[in-house]
Amino acid sequence: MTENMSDSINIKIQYFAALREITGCACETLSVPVGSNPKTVYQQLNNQYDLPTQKRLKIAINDCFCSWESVLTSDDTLVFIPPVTGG
Amino acid sequence: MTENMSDSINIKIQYFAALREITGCACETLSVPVGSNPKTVYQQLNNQYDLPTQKRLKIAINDCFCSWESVLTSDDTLVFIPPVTGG
Amino acid sequence: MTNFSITSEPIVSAELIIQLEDPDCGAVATFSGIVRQHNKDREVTQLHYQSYKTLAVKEGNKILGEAKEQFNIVNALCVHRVGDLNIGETAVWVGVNASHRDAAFNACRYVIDEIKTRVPIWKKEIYVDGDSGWLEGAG
Amino acid sequence: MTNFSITSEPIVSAELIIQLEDPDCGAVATFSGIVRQHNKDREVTQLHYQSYKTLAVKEGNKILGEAKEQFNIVNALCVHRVGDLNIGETAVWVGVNASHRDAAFNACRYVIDEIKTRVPIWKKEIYVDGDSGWLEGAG
Repeated sequence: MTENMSDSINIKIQYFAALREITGCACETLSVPVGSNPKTVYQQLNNQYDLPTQKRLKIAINDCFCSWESVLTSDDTLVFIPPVTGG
Repeated sequence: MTENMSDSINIKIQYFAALREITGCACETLSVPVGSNPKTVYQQLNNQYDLPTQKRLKIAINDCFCSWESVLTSDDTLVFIPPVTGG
Repeated sequence: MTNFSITSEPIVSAELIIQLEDPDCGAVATFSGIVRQHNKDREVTQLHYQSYKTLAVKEGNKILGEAKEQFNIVNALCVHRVGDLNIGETAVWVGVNASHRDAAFNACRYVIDEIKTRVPIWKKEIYVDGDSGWLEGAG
Repeated sequence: MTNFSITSEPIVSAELIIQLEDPDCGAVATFSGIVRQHNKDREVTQLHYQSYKTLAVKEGNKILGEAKEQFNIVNALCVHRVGDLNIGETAVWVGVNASHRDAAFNACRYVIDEIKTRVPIWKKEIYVDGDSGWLEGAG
């Protein structure tokens, strides 16, 4: 958050279900280093929140399923998707 | 039909679907020899109507599924059941 | 137990499914058999269903009882229509409720399969060319 | 194609099944997932469903498209409810029509199975003792 602006980008993160209760918010904007992926962002968030293990989560970037290694770009919306329990 | 009354019994026969069209009636009363079973009755009816092969028919006596060899008793209701096509 | 019934009135699935509402059932599976416009490339205008009612009701309820024994379900209903039916009308409706969907689906499938092979009901198709005929069952 | 939808209104299966009326379809299979009173022996008073709506609608429609490709069906619909639901209310409804019942049953089963594992919707149970919690999915 305190990094040089040219080396960081802003992304939006949305939270659902248990993750929304842990973080206490439905969405937030986060400044992350250029080259970040969902994996590094999750590690970064883990300093702030007591997040569950990432093993069972899936990833969406801009409303598409993605991998933990997908490189994020400015203004991307990232979602960590807990195991679904609908139906 | 011309036999001695003491040697014959009256049974009721109900017809459905194609058999009803062949016989032209929904039910009739028939005098059959004592000891008759659905097999012998079917042969007897075949003299009167052009019935289909009995191979694919099932039998009910008094609203219960029965075998072709079940011995009929007086006032029984006999039904020859064509292959079903409901649903 | 008369969970299997035969009717000459139109089948309204909305009224039937209500009977399967149960706070312990998480799953309801239904099947509707509908009069189709075509059968083996011949254009159908109407169908006529005839039943051997006493035995049909008895055998239908037997099938529903078997479904309850064989699958972990709570209830199973079936209504079969007879008389003259138009294209698009429901000829048969089956509904099953259960705690879980596996049992509901399997029982619903079992019921319609058995109904179609065992219950003494027959179907006569009336074609656009005026021809008609009782269908040949699988025997 | 928006055959999959998410609603916060009560699901009325009677209104949905009408959309599957088709003169070429002889078979309609439906599934309703209902809020149960008990889950693993704990008494439930209410459920709350939350969805990641954009992706849920996208993934739901993808599943319905897969069902159309893999089975010989004509149409498939699914509605999932979100928000607060009471015991006995329908949380999800799936309906499929086809010429024949085999395809209708298999596709209906496929859709609900895939919905339950892939569509981002979550369920929170509220228990009689006031406790509540988001269910743990299979992951």
